[in-house]
Amino acid sequence: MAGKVKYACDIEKSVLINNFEKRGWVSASADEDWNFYWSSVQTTRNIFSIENGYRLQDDQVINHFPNHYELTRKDLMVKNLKRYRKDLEKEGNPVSERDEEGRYKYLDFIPVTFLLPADYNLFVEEFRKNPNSTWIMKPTGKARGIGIFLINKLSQLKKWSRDSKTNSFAAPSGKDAYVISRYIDNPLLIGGKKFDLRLYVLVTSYRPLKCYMYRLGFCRFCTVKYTSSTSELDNMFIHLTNVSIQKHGDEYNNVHGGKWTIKNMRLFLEGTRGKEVTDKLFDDINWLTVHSLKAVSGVMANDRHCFECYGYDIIIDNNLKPWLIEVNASPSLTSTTAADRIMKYNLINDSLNIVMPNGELPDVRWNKVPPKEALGNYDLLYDEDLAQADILERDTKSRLGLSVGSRGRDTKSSFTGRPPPTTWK
Amino acid sequence: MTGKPLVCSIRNPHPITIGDPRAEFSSGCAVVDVTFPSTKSVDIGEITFKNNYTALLSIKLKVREENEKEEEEPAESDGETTLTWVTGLKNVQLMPDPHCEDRAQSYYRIKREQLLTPPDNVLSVRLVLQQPSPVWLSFGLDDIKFYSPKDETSELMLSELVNGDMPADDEAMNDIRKRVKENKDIPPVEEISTSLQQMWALSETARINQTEASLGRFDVDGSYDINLLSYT
Amino acid sequence: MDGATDMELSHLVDMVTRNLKATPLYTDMRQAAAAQAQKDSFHLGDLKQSLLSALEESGWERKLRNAVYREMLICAQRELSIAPPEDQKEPLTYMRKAQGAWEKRILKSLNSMCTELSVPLARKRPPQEQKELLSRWTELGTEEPDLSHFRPVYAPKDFLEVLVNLRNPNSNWTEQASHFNLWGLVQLPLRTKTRKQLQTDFSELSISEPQAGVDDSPEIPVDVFASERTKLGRRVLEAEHSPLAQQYAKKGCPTGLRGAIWAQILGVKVDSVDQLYYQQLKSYVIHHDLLIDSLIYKDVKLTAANDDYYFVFEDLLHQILLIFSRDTSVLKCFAHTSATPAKSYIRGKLGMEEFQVTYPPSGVIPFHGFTMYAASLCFVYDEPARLYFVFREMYTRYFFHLHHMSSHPQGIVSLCALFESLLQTHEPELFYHLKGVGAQPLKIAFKWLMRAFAGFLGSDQLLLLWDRVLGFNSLEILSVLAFAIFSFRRTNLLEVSSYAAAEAVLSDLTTLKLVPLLQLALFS
Amino acid sequence: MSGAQFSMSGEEYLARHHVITYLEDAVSQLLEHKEENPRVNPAKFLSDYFTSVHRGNHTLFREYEYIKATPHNRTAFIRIFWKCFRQVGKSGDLLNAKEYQSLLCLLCPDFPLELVQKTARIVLMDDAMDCLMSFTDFLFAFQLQFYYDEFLYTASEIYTNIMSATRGSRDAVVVPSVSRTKGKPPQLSDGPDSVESTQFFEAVKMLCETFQFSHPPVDILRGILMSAPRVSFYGFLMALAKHEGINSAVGILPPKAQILDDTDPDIQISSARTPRPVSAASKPAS
Amino acid sequence: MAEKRKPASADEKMPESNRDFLEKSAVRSLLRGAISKLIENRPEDPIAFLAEYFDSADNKPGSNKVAKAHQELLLTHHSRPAFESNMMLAYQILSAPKNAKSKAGLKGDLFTELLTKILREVPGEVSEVLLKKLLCYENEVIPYDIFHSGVMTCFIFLDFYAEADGLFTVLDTSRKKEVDKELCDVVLNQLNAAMTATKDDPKSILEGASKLRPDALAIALDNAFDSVVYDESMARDEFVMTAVIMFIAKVKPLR
Repeated sequence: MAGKVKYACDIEKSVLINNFEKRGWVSASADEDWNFYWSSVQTTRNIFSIENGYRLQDDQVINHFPNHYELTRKDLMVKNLKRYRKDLEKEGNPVSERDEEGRYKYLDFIPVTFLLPADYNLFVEEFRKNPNSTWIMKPTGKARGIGIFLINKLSQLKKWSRDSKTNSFAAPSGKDAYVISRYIDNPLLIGGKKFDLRLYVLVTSYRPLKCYMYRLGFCRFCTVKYTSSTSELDNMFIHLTNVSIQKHGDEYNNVHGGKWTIKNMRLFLEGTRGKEVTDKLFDDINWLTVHSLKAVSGVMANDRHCFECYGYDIIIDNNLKPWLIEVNASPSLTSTTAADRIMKYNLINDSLNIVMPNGELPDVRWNKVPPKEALGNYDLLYDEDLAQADILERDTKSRLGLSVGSRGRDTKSSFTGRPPPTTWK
Repeated sequence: MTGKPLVCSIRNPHPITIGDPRAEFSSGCAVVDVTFPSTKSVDIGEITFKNNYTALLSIKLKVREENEKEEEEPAESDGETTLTWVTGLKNVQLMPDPHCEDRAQSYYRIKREQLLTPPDNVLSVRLVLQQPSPVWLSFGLDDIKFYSPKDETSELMLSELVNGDMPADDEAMNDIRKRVKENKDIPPVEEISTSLQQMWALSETARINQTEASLGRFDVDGSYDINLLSYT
Repeated sequence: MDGATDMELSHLVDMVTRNLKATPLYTDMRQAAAAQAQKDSFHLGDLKQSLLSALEESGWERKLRNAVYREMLICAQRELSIAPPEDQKEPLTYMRKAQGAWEKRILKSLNSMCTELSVPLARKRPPQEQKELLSRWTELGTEEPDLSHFRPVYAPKDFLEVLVNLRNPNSNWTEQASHFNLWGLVQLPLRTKTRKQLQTDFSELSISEPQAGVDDSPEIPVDVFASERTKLGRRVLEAEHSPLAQQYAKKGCPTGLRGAIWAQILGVKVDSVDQLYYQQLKSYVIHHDLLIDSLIYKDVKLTAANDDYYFVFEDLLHQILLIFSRDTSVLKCFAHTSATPAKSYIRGKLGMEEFQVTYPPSGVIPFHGFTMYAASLCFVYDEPARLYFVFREMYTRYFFHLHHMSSHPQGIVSLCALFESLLQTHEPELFYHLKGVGAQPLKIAFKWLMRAFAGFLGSDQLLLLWDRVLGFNSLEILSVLAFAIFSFRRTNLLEVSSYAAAEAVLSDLTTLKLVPLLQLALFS
Repeated sequence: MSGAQFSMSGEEYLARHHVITYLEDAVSQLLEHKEENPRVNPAKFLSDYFTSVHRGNHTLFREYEYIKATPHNRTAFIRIFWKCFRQVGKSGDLLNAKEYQSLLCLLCPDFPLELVQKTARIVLMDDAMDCLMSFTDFLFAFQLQFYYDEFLYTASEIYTNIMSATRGSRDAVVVPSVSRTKGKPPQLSDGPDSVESTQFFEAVKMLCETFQFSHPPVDILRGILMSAPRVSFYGFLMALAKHEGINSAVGILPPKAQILDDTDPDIQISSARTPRPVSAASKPAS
Repeated sequence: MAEKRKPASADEKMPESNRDFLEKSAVRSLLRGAISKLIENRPEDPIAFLAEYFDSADNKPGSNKVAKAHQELLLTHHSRPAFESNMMLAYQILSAPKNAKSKAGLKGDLFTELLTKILREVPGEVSEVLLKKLLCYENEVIPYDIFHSGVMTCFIFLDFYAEADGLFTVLDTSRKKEVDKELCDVVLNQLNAAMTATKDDPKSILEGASKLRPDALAIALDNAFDSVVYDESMARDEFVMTAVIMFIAKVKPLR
């Protein structure tokens, strides 16, 4: 058979097609024997579903893991993460250490979250502890801020459940279930505006874990001034930064689309807050990414044919602590601005270079360690093979070092906070 | 420098041409002659002028020699014989680079100390201007002024001040004093005077104590309503 | 006359002391001295001596030295002179005339804008409006008034036009050809530095010297230089000595220290009084509504708000630019340039001396792109007052020169001349080619110069550039950079055959790395 | 404000107002006070101290040395004495020296008898020392004696010198010695006990010009001494004591007439003695 | 109490404990401060002064800043050198931040309050004319030299006012509480002439002064009085007010 790579594609996005064609690949339909499939999550699920006994060949690669939702569905992510912590605690791993208030020292990187209606009572209990806190409701299944709303009174929640009953979609069939999580009400503001981070993380394997962080992430800004006053609660634009929502705000500017490069953010933070804290922030972000992946690596069906490019949504509070909000399996490839388009084109390009070395026919038995120069704008984030078993050991030691350091404002020690350099930088 | 400049007549710069004066070629050299009308010679304290594209300046002074006897009658005999030319300045650079604007129109002040010979008993001055660069259409010096070393004006000013609007002769003053004293509905003048002077002194102290500093206001008593800008 | 006489010197001293007496430093120091004198250790005998040493130890002497240094910089231009005021502002008559005419043009267009839109130049806001404005002070960017009728008073190209037409009535054309380029647009016999001179002036930039902006880049794995640099920087800051900080900046500042270093160079330390003054200016903004405000608003919208580097700072920019327009202390810098602020009279008081006012209070009428001067500073300072005072200082020291006609070596005219002479002497082929295809280099470079590259370079690179401006206390580096960019892109430029094409080649400078460019241009 | 206080040196100024005396005393008081309650607030304490000094109620129960230390203290004490024991005068009781001393000791534990006796001499013209005295007489004599103590002593010296001079040898010229020779005051011996008023006056006048302690106004002295050709020492003292001018000169007691009135002293006095605030409207000293 | 005690001057004889007590409780510096202030200001009643001084030394909360500043300014006459440093102290008192979170620095509101307080000695209608020129908006920051010139002007004004008042009494030979208008006009005109004449240069200052010398005055009066005297008269208030206006005319308005 010819050396040409045949690709199939569910999503007709120029950034994809251009990349494929640049490599001289030829289009193929989903049911032909393609080598590379950029599919929707649906398709992937079907392909791997038991009923159709379809088996992928060694020369076939697809862009999702069969049960990616373990990470990308809010409820499941929370569940997995909680379990991950428990396990670490059981094996008495120092990483799982807790502080006085019983919060995790190093693994406390997602806002307190409950599943609704399942954990309703737990939530009420938590809510009662500090009644004037704000919470955010998200449908577990959906992305891009669909069906999201804020509450700061139990009554609002009750009302909602009543309504939803009448609309008869309260059936806690996981899919329509909601998560309610503590709203980060002290977000870092730049120019008085709230924003969140969109980072791209490429995973080529879960066992052993191999993942890459994309350098060209960006901040997504609210176009409306941030105010924590509850009267503004209904104004979604203040609180939600997903571009797809922002687009509806009449403030939306299509030159920059409210997107600000990570590079700019770094420059700003270093300039106004100092280098040490900024470095620490970025270390912490890498740290939480790695552990969010480790948390699911156990349950994830580690199919050798699969890779996945996740969109990480992170909010930074004004103490420069990053909070993981959610992970998207199929980050939007629609480009809002010219710059955006270039960025996304490169994203796909660099991703392909890693999973499909030199754009040749894939062979899934390949151990997936691309040469450094092939990484493009990706940085190796973590490679379990390289970071040997003892690393966790060392790693945790250093984490402790960090904990001391960060308390003692000793900045140098924050560098020891990262897993060893073999993994990133 | 206080005081008025000395009166003198200044001729326009006269270009020095070589050969046929009608020839285009300009030697880049010109002279300005200054003469002091007063038959008696003057002492010069300083010279000020505004440069006008002159690169180099020399100054020659026509002075009367010290040994000159005064009773000798003035005018004609005063002329050529007993009078000598001395050099005050030699090729002082007014423009660092003759081809460039730099200091081409700057003001200059030349103090007597800077002159090679003390400019005393001067009858006339000759300014020799040079501009080697052909870049400029014309060159010269503008508002040239000569000042005498000290201005003698001030003293007489004071004297006339102190008894400004007083009657010249004393007895006139005296019977004024008398009349005022006798006038019963005029209280003692001295008392009034001291009191007035006190008040005047106070107002002066107040004036001196006023600051130049500004609060940064731009309005005039609370109003900053403007319709249009003024062109002047 | 060269060699400042004692007279001039004493005059300078007087001026400095007078200015200093007006500052809180004076009172504070006196108080400190008194406090010291109360100490046991003091004996009347050596009072003076021990007092001096005490003040030195307690850091006052250093504070004073910095203050004096700062005053000197400002007073330096104003040495005692017999020249009439207008000559002290600008010696060249034709330059003065040109500037005057240009200002008149600006006035005209402002006035006509007023009449067309039938809005006053300035008016007091009704109380309700004041409240409303106050309430949304921190989100001025969000409310969208209709500014479609407002247009920038002028843009760089308008100003360039005027510069291009500057002529010295006394210059002899036929002759000048032999002495001066006739290629360039600036046709004035201004003295410009040669590359040799620049090399000595900017010797710290030479390749042999390690530079922030190259040697601290993350690509270099072990950032030894960076950490060394930072250590040194910390020590400089402790020393609290402006000239030291200035020397340090010549090689660029680490991002983390830049804010502090710049503040030290500029002598800006925002104490509570400054904070109050900032509030005072704010209240002025609240009280009066100016036509200028709309222009500022428009400019922010047109530039920063549309720029993917700076849009996040939109609200901040509105605040400080409005405040800037109300700050009469800016007027000081008109004392020593050809420019004069616009004048007007309170309504109904036309022609009455005591009712004459300057407009706007700061005397500065923004042009298209003015905002960018401030925008870049937002990456260094986020506290509004601090941001403001640094901006004001930067403006009055540097940017001010970039949009007035003068023969000042830092003035925009000289900078253009420098750029052209550099390009003509060292890239004659390129210059000739571009000129041939109707793409006069200055036509493209002018907006860079006029905006000190703000909004053209990448934000980090721009800050590295301004490090040097502050460090060498000179804007000439701008001309050098402009020249550097041209020669760096020469191969592409030599291929273009139209102005548009040339502009396209030079449209995106965000990818350029500043320091290597400068080094290339100066030392290769 | 008369610029006077600026013409003298700082030390002179302080001395003139006995500032150091008070500051020193204040500190020692403070230290003493501190013994009982260590948590004392010095500033507060000092402020209170000087307020009371200013009001003149600071001498109560203080040791004699202090009471005597400054003219202000003396007047303050005289005033207290008067305020406390007016009743005695009102009731019209007559007391002898010893009894008066015991009264004084109630206010100042170590008040010396000697001074009381000197006072008695004035009232009783130097005889029948244990006679009874009216409160008023005693009060004014006491005021004179206590306030002008140093002056009276020197005056008596002068007096004796003149006496001995006129009596004995012919050296009439008398140089009053201002120096205080220790020991008892010279005994005034028998014989025609009086001197020539003019001569005595001249001497006393000279004394006043140079004297560093407070002394009665010269013209009052003149008034008294010029009234008669000759004067006896105690006659002279008696006259001084009774002289209204002296009372007002000391300026602490109300005029004799109202000395026993019941009006609260503080009102009239304080209104009379409130320190004039340095008025901004006064002329510059230039 | 009765036992005699050595005055505290004898430091060395003091038990050590006392010494340290005086040190730590800062009594020494307190006293030193007191004495130097005394020497500086030479008040007529030093005792009252000291009481006042120590009282403000232990500053209890709620003490009114303006009052304190005013006190400080009243310590000595403005013609005395000490006044300068008192002025600075006053400025610092006023500049002290109101509370923990408010900013240090003097703003228009307090400044206005102070000036009004200083001027309360003169009748309202008089003071308000001056204040119109000196007052600031409440949110304007007052730099020291504005403060200085404002305060100076007020105090000098008080003197001027008193002087003018006194002058009237001089003129009012027949204690009729009113003076011949002619006379007043002459006097005032002379004064005005002198005041308006003076510029900065020494000549004109002399010129101004000369107008007020007895002879000059005499002449003026003489001229005035041999002209016909129609008997109008001027009351105290009017006279003083006219003088005051002249003074105020020379006060620069704030910018």
